[in-house]
Amino acid sequence: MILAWLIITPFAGGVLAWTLARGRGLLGGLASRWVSMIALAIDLLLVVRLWANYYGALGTGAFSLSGISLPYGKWLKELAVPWIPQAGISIHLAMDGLSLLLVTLTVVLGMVSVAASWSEIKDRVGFFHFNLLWTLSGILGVFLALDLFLFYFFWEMMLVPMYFLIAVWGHERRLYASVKFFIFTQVSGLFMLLSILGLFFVHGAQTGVYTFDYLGLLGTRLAPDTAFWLMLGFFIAFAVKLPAVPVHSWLPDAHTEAPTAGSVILAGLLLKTGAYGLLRFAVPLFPQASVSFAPAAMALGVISILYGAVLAYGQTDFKRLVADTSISHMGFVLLGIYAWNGIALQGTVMQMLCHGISTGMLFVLAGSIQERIHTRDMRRMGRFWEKVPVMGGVGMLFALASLGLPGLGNFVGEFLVLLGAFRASPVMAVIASLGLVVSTVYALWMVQQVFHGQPREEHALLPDLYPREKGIAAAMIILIVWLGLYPQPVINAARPALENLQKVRAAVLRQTQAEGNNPEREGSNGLR
Amino acid sequence: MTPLPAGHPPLHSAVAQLYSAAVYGVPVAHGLMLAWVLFIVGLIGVLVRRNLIFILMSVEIMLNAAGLAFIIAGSRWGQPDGQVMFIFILAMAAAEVSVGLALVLLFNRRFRTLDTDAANRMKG
Amino acid sequence: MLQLLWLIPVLPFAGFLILALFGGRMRKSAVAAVGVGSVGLAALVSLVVAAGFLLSAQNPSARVYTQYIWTWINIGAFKPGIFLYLDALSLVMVLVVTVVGFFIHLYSAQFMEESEGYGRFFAYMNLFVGSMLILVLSGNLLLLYLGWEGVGLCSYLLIGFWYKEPENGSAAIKAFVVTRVGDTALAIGLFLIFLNLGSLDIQTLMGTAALKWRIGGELPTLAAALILGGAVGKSAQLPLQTWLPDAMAGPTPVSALIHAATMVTAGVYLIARTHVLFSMAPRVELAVGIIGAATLLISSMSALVQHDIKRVLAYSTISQIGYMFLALGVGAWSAAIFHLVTHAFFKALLFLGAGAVIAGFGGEHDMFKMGGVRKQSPFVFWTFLAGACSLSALPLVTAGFYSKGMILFGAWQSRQAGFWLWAAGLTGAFLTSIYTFRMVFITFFGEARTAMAKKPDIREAVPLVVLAFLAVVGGFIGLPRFLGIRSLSITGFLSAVLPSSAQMEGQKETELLLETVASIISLAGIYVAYFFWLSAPEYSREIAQSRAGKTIRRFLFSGWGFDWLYGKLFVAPYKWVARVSRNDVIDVAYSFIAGVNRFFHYGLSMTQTGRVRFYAAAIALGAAVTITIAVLAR
Amino acid sequence: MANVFYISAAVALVSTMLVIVQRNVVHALLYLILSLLSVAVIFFDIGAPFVAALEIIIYAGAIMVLFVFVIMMLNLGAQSAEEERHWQTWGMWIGPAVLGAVLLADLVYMLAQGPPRGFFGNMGPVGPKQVGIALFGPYLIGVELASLLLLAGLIGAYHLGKPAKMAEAGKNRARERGGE
Repeated sequence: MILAWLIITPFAGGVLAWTLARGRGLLGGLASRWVSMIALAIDLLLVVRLWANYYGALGTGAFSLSGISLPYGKWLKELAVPWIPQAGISIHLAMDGLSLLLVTLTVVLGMVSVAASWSEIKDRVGFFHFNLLWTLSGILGVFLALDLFLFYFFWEMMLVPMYFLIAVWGHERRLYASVKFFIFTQVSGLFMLLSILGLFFVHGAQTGVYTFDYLGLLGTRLAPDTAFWLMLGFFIAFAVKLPAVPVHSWLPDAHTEAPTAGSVILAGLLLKTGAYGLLRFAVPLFPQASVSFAPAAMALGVISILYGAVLAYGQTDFKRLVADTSISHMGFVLLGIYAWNGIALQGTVMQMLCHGISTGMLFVLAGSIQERIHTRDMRRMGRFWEKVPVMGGVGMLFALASLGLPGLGNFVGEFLVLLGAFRASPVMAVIASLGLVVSTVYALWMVQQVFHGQPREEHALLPDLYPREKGIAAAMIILIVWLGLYPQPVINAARPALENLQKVRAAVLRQTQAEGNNPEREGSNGLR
Repeated sequence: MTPLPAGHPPLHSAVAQLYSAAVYGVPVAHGLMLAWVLFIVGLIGVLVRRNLIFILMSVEIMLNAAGLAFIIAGSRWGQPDGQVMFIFILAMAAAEVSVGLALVLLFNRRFRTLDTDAANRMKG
Repeated sequence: MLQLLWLIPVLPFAGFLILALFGGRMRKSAVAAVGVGSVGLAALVSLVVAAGFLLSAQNPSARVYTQYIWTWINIGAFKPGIFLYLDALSLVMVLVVTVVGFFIHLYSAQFMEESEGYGRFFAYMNLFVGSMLILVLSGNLLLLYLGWEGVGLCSYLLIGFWYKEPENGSAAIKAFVVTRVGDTALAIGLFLIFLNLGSLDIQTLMGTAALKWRIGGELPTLAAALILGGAVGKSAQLPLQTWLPDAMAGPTPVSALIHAATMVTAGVYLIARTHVLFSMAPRVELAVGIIGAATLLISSMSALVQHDIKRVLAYSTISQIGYMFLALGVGAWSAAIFHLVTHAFFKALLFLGAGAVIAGFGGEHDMFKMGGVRKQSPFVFWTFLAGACSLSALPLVTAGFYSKGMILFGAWQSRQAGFWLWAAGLTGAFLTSIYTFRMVFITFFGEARTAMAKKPDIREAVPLVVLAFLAVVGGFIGLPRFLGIRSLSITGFLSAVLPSSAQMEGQKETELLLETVASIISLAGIYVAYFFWLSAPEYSREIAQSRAGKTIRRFLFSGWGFDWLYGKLFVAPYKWVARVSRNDVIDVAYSFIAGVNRFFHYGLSMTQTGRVRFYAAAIALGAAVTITIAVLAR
Repeated sequence: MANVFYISAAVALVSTMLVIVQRNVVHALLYLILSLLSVAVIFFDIGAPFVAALEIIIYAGAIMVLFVFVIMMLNLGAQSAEEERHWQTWGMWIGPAVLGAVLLADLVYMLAQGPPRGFFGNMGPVGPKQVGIALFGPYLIGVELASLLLLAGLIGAYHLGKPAKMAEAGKNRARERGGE
């Protein structure tokens, strides 16, 4: 039940925040801010309790680290309630280490985004927090749902409030950006829906059991062609969210135009849902197809890494630059998932968390700069270090995190991904390693433009970070340094889920090998 | 050869058919032609006139022409169905005219004219 | 006493943290106390540790002390720990880093007093010392990589310390990016090594490599080449040397500490650390030697024509590291480390002396605008001269003489291309003494063109004296064997870690002969410099004015056009690509789809005139067309 | 019999054409009534006496009277005829005339291809009784629908015809609600 509360709390908090703020002016706004903060704080308490459960379970051995007998047999917490039993739909939530990590990230970044918009949002405060919390609630649902129908429900549920966040409180080109965001995610979501339905019917026709339940659908036997197309539906949806290169172009616009909280949630969490979807659904549901698709996906990842970095270097808009770096960083995630070995997968998880923190913080900084000087154009900045040394220091630190400096979390992620990818495909890993060089170029270029060099415009009012912002920054710094120097808790928590993925791959490889001996099946396998 | 409807006087021969045509009937083609031409005239009226009342009148002409076609067809077979259809058309015309004329009043009140071209606010 | 080892890197880090968090609000004296004190304490601790190390065992050279702190990452097979590894090699490095570092910190306490960002400066410097100590003390390659990137970062931060000048910023970025290219090669090398040897623990992997790989095989060659890539980047060797001259944009103590004494020699340390891999890859080892030889020639020629005193020293640094690479390439590992140590002393001294001169002339870097310092500040002159003599390997009395002699002897004895490498080294030695004394004569002799405003006080003087002393006597730890004194031998001390190659045990007569030749060459170089720049400057002017002279001069001045080449080859294309794809080329495809939609949208909405008769006409027309088609198609 | 048809047809055609060219609304209305009357004659002639009566009573009677009422309410007279003269230009006739010609050509072509065979008006009258039986037999649903339609027309006309003030007030209320 705690899982349901995790989702319901922000959901209800959002409604309450909206109701409180209606027609009550400033006071109502303050009330809705506090309500949101408290709702998320309650969630944080729940998360803390879950961590306590997790460590407790470690102690008793009920949830062991080293291995689980059945695939996904044991969850840290599970909740299954029938919803529409006629169609095989149930409210099935479950949490393992991977979800726990991402849920933690969601709640933390949620609090950060509420704090970051404390003084930024002055207009329709109640509705803003309503949307913010509903998005978070949808994201939490995505990270917890095990029923494909429910998953799709949450998947769509996080989009609409996000659309409003961009469209109502965004910057100059908000309508363009929000519509683009919505079309991309919606259309790709429809592909996934098609795939879900396809899988539902294929499985039903095969076994007579029509169910949307993930555990039921796992291991459905599919013809290679069917599997490929169904997998592609999932992959497109997740690749758009991730985003991977040919379908990334919604991201820079959406991130740039969104308000700070929106950017933080987009970069920190929404992108992670794509990666999580790949890890949880696309790959395990279609292992065979994924194995054969892996080289292409890795190539996409590599292209994303380099292309995102090149794009980032060309930008003059601070937020757009940061947004483009997200493409680059999430390219590592894609590469790691499809490199598909223990090291790369661990790197993927690390990269997801650290990217959430570092990019989230950069967006918070971008927001606070924009709040002060009302522009994001780096050509109008320069030599800010002189006036705002604390902000400069924080910006420098997170720029360094973004370029993958050892000692900060992103390095662990990137290094592990590349190390794993090197095992899978040395050529791709070497090309992807160029990402380390180009990321240096854009990160330092950004610092140079904003904090160093010539002041290109006089900004009379440029106060340094306020205590609230300093608090956010301190928390984020501690997190990123901790993850950089002692990532072991994350690695341990994610291990069971990732080990299962490896088992899936090993099974596929065994099967392929067995089929390879059978000359009749060879032709069909040879194609992909 | 379609079977003759009930109540139709028997046709003895081709000669008899010709005779009855000459004495009792009009070729269907002529009736339909009349209906068609009336319809076209109404259509031209709709397209040409800008005055809303004229347009409504032209619509009436077109409806009437359609009704005429039904009557002629019913008469061809000696069946009541054509007349039934005409009654439906009549009912529809009545409803249309009542709403249409109310709109005319409203239109005049809003735009102080009956020129339909004055009301082009729904431009896309 | 060895248990204190962890304190050595932690102390500077603690200094960094204090200064980073509270540096803005502290008084300058407090800042200096923390900044200098933390490194001073680290130096003290390292002396204590060294004493413990030397006294604790019968044969200190073979002793190894490890301190496991925590497991960094643990993913089944991949389990790099954060642990410190102290052996003779790292002890030498730790001593160099902390002691030289301490004196440079002390010097900076005065040097940087006028500059703003005093706290920031010491924070970065402490961070640097900490990272450098991690680099040299690390027991596994991943932790070494952390220190490696950390020093690169500090180099970037300190080159761009005076951030208000955009040129400093671009020099800093250039330094970071160029070294990052090498770092990336190193990272790939780490992947390769881990996946093939199953460990990043340096001692383990060297043991496994010796067992699993055969000499000259493909994998050891590749691994060594990739490590070499990293070393080349960090140590500013061909082809990644271009960043170092620009790095002189940083404050002078930074140049002394980072870009002369410690960080740039990290590549040498890395190769010496992983020497087993290099001995298994003879072709790469030869490449190391060739790179070293080529670099030392190219950069010492460039040093000949520079105006900026710091750029002379920068090119000189590149070429001296070239010597170390040369030594590594011929398997004279301990000679390389020996030269590293003496170079740290005399080059730091030279930079600090140059800094004093520059500060005296109010920030003027151009040697030709100085002159006559000998009279105005004899103290600076004598210390600088000690360094210059050491650099140009003045026979017998300087440290540089012994270390360079050892390298040349090693090269001569080498089986692979020995003679040519030796000849290159000798030519380099000749050029070295020319450009060194050119610098000395121009700066310190002649009449003063400007008056020196500022003289060093005690905080600057002490480091100068101490380093001058070390630059002179530092060589006595590696006396050539023909002198017959074997009490203090760095070769012997390092022998357990770095096996002295068999050929080093060659004939004493050859060694004596070679040393004599080298001495003559060095003296000849000094004479040439004396002739052209002091006794008969008109000749040098004439040569410089001639057409060919001008062209060659420009070519050498620009560092052999490498910057130009890389600009055309990498920077400009990259910028072009970035500019072209700025608005996201791929997005154009989507914009096209959207555009087609919009076109139809506009087309259709044009029909939305709002005129009833138009709609009626459209209906009628459609009906007419439909009917016509139906009729005709019957 | 046939003669009556042709004569009435001619009257209907001519009067209808006059309807659409008139400038004065009232004149046009009178011609329209004439056209409807002649069509009623045709109905009567070809054996549909019931609808002939309906045509006269409802069309020519009720509906046209509605028109007259509206024209009176709008007080259209000489100046509206003047307006009409402004609006009507020769050029305006071209397009619709061409369109009509095309449709006419379709008809002629179709007839030339093969005219529908058969005659009408020779079957004797189909009286109101038969019509009533058909109407309330197989077409009952249609009657119900027609009644609904008339009701809707009634309500719609009532709503639209409400005095301006009430409509305005309603709109303002709506605006307040929406703009909140």
